[in-house]
Amino acid sequence: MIHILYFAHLRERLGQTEEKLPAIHATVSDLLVDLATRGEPWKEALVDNSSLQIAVNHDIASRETQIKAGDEIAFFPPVTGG
Amino acid sequence: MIHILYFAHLRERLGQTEEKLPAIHATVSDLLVDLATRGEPWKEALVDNSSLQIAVNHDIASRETQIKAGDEIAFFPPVTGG
Amino acid sequence: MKPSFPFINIQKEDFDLTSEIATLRQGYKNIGAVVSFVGTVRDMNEGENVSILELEHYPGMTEKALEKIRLEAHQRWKLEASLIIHRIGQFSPSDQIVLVAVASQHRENAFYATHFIMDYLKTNAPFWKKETLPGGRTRWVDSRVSDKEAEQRWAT
Amino acid sequence: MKPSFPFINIQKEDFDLTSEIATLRQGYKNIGAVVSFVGTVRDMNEGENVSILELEHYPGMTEKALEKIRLEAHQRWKLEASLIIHRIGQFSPSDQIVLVAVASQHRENAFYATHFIMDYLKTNAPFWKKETLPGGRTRWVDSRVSDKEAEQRWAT
Repeated sequence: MIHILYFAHLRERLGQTEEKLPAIHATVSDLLVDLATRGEPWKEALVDNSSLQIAVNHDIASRETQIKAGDEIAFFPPVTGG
Repeated sequence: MIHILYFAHLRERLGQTEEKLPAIHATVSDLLVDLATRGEPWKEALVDNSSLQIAVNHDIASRETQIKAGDEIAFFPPVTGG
Repeated sequence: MKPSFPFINIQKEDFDLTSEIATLRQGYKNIGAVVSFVGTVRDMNEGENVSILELEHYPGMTEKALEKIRLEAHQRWKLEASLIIHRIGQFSPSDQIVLVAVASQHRENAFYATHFIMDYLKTNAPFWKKETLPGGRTRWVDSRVSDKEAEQRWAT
Repeated sequence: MKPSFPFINIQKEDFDLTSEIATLRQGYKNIGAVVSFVGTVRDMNEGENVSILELEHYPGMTEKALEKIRLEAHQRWKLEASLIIHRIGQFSPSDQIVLVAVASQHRENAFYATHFIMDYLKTNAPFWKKETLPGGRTRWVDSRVSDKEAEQRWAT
């Protein structure tokens, strides 16, 4: 399984805080394409979104990052703390 | 009269904190030359001293600054606060 | 529980500048300079009044991201000690949000390091701000181009 | 007696960072950033142990010089408030000597202004330091070329 987290306005847009999915995706990109098949707002928020931020196991990652079972994958907007 | 102040190691070198003198000098330079006639360590500390700092009435001044009766003239080494 | 990163604190509670700096300096007699930055809630943003500011973060990643920034500062400049405190939860105007404090022998290093840590924190630490505006409307704060530019000035 | 420069304090007494910053921020709701610098006594200088540090100043000129530097900072950057406290008298290692604190809407201005004020204070405010070394020897601290260079980087 992989563990997926959503933060800030992505969390609100998608109405989802976290979920677990089978570990069947090779990369973050594969996972995103799969999630986008849920239709809107998933497609817009995750695929058609050039400012989407990605972390894999607490490190900043990209669409090309490889993922495997047990990984924690997070999606969020650009950060605004401080 | 003019009021002359000495600070930090100048004060210690000259053994003098302050003094009042008649206002008979046109510029700081004239005053310094006059003070140097007291001999050493006055000459060395005030005339042969390229790092001498001068203030007239609380503003940084130079040897060329004109002085007049009532002025407060201070001599000190480069500052080291903070 | 002992925190894994003792110089990073993510907390709901407020912090006291004097006691945090005292803790930071404890045991060091060769510190000549302590620079600190405190970020506070402004009552206006983008021309609108802000009554409540909410701060969300990504637990686990936040601590790791902040520690990475802190250690990067210690690699770039000669520093004695540093700490980062970032609050989360709900805030009102003029509440304290974040503290970055850096102690060094000479002032220049502490100035640069504190500024660097803040600029990197702004663009690399997973925190998000949500504002409540007049009438109860809420909005997520947009990231600023100026923050990205500020970060990029430190590129090596 | 009301001081002529309310944001400049030359004092023997120690200061408390938290309460000084609270005073500085009082009444401002649009402050987003507070940068502060605290200068402290190091137990070593130029390779020698320092047990006592004495600070002498030029009363009257000091306040005027510091106020001039403070106002120059307000002219160069958009700031909300600032203060300078400089202690005089006898100090031991790790004692606080000086506080510069600047509050602004955005962090960059406060960072630059605080750094600027310190660099100018170091070369323009009439304070002098005298150190007591092992065995009771004393020496006046020499001005540093690096301080003059630091000041000159701000030349317009």
